[in-house]
Amino acid sequence: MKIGKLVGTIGAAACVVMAMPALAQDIKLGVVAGMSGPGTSYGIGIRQGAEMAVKEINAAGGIKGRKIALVVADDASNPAQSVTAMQRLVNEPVDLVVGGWGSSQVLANMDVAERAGLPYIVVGATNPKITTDKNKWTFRVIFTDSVQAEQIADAAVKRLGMKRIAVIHDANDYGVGNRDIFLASLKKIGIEPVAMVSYQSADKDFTAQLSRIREANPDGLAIFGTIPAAPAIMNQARDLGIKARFIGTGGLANENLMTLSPKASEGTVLTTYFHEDVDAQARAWADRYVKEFSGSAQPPRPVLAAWEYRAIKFIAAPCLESSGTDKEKLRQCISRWKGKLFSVPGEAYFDKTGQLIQQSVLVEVGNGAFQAFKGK
Amino acid sequence: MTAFRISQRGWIVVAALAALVALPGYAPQYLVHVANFILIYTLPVIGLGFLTGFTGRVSLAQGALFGVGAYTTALLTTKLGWAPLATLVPSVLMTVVLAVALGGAAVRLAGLYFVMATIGIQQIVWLVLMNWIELTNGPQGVRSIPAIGLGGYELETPQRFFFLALAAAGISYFLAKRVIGSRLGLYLRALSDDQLAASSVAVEVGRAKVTALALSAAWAGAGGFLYAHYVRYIHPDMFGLEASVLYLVMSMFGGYRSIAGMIVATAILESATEYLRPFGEFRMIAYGMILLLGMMYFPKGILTLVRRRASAPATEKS
Amino acid sequence: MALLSASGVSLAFAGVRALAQIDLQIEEGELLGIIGPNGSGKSTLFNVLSGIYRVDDGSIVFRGQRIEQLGVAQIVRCGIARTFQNKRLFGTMTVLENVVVAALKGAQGSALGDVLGLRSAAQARDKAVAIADRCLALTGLTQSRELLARDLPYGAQNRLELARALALEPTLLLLDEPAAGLNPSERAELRELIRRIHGEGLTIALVEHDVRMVTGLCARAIVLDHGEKIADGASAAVVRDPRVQAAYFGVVEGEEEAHGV
Amino acid sequence: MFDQLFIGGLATGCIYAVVGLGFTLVYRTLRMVNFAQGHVFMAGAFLGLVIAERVRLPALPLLLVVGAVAFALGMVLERLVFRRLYHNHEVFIVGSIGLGIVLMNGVRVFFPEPVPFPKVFGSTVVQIGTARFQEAYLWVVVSTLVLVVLLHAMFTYTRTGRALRAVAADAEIAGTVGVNVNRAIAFTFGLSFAVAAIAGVLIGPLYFVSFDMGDMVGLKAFSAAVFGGINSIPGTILGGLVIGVLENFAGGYISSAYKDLVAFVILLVMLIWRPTGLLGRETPVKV
Repeated sequence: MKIGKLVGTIGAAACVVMAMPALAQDIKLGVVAGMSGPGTSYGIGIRQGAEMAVKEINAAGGIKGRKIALVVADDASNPAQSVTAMQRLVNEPVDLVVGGWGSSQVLANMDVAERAGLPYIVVGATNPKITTDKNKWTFRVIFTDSVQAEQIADAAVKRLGMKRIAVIHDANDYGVGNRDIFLASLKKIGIEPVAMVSYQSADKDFTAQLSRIREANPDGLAIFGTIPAAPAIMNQARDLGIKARFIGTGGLANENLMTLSPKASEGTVLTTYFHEDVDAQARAWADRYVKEFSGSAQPPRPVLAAWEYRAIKFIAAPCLESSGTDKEKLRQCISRWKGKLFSVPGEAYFDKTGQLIQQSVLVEVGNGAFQAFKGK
Repeated sequence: MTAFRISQRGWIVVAALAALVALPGYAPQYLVHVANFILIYTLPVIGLGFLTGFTGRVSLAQGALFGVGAYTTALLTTKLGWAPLATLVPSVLMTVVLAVALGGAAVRLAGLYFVMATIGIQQIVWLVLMNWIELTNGPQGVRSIPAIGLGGYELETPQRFFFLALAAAGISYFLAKRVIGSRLGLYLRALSDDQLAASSVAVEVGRAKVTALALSAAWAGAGGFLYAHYVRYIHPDMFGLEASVLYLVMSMFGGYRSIAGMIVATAILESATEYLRPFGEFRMIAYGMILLLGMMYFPKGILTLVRRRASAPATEKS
Repeated sequence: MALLSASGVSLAFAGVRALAQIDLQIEEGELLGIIGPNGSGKSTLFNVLSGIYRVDDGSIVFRGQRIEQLGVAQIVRCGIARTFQNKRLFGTMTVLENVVVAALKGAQGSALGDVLGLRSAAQARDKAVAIADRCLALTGLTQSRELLARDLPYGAQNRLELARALALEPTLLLLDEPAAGLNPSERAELRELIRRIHGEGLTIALVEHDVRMVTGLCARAIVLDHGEKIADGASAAVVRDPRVQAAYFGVVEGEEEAHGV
Repeated sequence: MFDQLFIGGLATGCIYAVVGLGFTLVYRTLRMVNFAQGHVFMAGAFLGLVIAERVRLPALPLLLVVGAVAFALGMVLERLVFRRLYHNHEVFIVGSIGLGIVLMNGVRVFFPEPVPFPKVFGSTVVQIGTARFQEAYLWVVVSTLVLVVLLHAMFTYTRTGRALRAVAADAEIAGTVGVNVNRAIAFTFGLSFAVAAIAGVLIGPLYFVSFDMGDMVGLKAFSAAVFGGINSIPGTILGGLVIGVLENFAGGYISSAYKDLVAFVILLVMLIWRPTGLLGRETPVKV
């Protein structure tokens, strides 16, 4: 099996190089994400979502007969290299970019797109600073930490009845962004956190931080971090005898959470960007996606793949159809976009800062899988 | 015969320079972008050359010092509103002061202890950049650093910035040659050959080493200054141990004491990092192998192999 | 008053007595011989005089100044230069550069002055090159001026180290077994060179375990054995002192049998 | 909270100590520092994972098998790779950094994601005072003790041990009195690989194993070796334990942001104040 995996990866790497030979009149769609380095699983999920969407669009005749060609740039989940990766796409040139994972990387590469005047739809970074009134060409479909942190704070107090809430957060943008908004939301409802500690993304041992949290004996523990730190925190918290229920936001929305902490993650409530059971169309897409990509070296990552797919299929494609590849017209079309996306309750629309406003989805970890959260 | 040879070599150099200066004209923007990175990286690499090549001291803190230069100018411009060019001297000075404060005592120690100390310095600087949030915004990094303006002419695009980077690399090369040719250069080469013999011909070995450390920090700080105003967004992870390893490799690969060799090695290795990019992990494996096999078979640096000089290799005339 | 006087100089390495209560005077303009079997402390004495080792106790006064606590470079600037038993040259530098380093006498000057090419820096350099050329001429190395030190034949390397020490324009020169590894003709040549240098007024102390070399050159000699000074006087008399002969194990009467151990 | 931090710190300290031993063994014999040591620790963890998943070995045999395989790997790599790097510090350091990069990224191709390690050392939670921790912690501490005792016995009582000590004292002289220096050096590398790999297996169940777990542990173990005395085995053990415990206290009582800072500040201060470390002795420099 191992050799198969190796061949699979070489195959994947090789195809990145060939990247569907782009013919002259093809529409070039850029995808930038970390496909090596710490964010590998997120980046490959994004690439799979793009490949799936583009294959379906081209199969259905493409955009007014023009095929879409994917140009993929791996930024190795490193801010410095993400600048160079975006520069490469600008230089290609591509007509628009859909992708981007990791707030540090997107904060670094979005300036390149802004200066080059290139429409850039961000699918995998939640730091609020990405969409402000200053960015003109950068849009974001995944909702920010602020929306998720507010909703989980609200749910924790009102639906889960938590009184003594502790917070442990990664020191990176994602962790700090979520913490600040979560605390503000709690303050609005009149709740003060009983303990608050931070950690470095690469940390493996959390006894120091968790010992302080245990002192405060919380009934709820908010974890604003990503894989593999979050599941490690859950395991070690249970080892230390912390009984508090875990809550969190999008960083936990990754199947690896259950593989790395099978027992400890049970009962965790979190906001997520995508869940198969929200509506039938989401379930159908998820089945198609898993079937298509379960053979590859990476286990399928539906969460960010879903956003990349929806951003291309339901936002980028219609706009390319209506306003062609003129950058300014394309930008205006995206900014005025309004519509329905599977797994997103109600209607979504872009506000003036380029942020897609939408309802988030609450899920709960039950016997090793994400389930729609039904109350207590 | 030699007259002919020099003029022939001279011609090659002139032609190469002309092609380089005109690069932004004909080359695609992405190539100019990579060229800018190469030119910027020659500064920390040549700076490190004073330590590795000329003083026989290996340092793994050049990445952190490069970061100190970048952060000094980034914070001065974004938080205090200074004009970019006004922050060049403070960036260089801050890097030198920090390097000498943290490493001054260690540089006098035996070679191996100095390497160990530089690893400590690298990690400490990185951790402080990452955790002193009030000063450096920590993991949020510093955004929208202003571009350098020369007489109302903003160097925003890679093409425009290219000339500043080329000039900086040129000045750095010229100054480095002067330093190596100076008395200090002589003392450094002497103490790296035989420290005891050097002190027994009145060379103040300790002071010379600290001066070499200060020079390597100054070059790193200047490089950091340029980097910050080119990338215009900096993050602590850009200045981690991997960066120090990168500069060390480039400076050692260039050839034992040849500054031109270091520049060529920087060009080769930086473009290798870019063009091997689509290969993900395999790029890093290839990089590791280059490092390992290079040291196993060309300990004196690949380019000394290229040089076919008969007896005396090109030594810097005193 | 002696140019250099060491009194009660002692030094031990982890219990092993290297030097024990050595008293030594070197007169101005003298060519003093220092002999003794291997491991008798000759080189250790030089290392103490040149500041490489710190004495455990005792004092060293050079031209009225106490120097036993000073660093190597400071002692050199006071005017004491030395050569090494195993030749320590700057291998990757040219012959000229090896000697110019010494001729500069570690003058710091401002590195900045050098880099910006100020006139004062250029003058200091030219003066040093002049001194260097003179020393190279004295030691017959002028024609190999541009060669790398490591590419020189052994004999020439020997003379280069001497030239480098002379470039410091010292008032006292410590020669540590300069004749080691030389063939007879090179030995004779070296003897003449030392005689000529001494003739120009330079005070020299010569460590040598080849007794004939010492008796040929030095009026006075001292003998060291196991870190102690066992004899001090006219070199011809000292050589025949029974205790010295015992130290050399069976050095038989008469000139021709004397040989280095 | 104090005892939780102390025992946790003790366990991580043991890991730093054992990996630090790898640095000490190589340094004592060659005066060189192998910067790939942290990644050997990581490779040991994955080796243990692959074996444990395939062959369901219980704890002790797993440790012995991984140790033996790593030992052989160390001997082979010394002959093929390290032997060509002995020119000087710089060449050895950069060469070993290169080897570390190859090792790390080679493993990443097969294991791009962190992977849970089978609970080979049991998963029941033990309680001492108010401190609760997995059974595996006891295995870490006990194994470290056993390892140190075995090493000490090997060095003092066995013939190879004496040969290694002779080479460490002075390779030239050791050679002249009939010690096969090359074999002794290869043996030392084998030992340092085995020790690091065993530490990898020990820590596996406590946290996940991932291709980048070697970086920080390698640097911390390196600081422990310098702090305790890079040419002294008891010194390195002491250094590791102290750094492990101090780190946890800093993280617990001051702020977890600066947990990692402890090791590197100690490293820097020790180098300037006492480069030979707490228990290290001056390595004689021949003039």
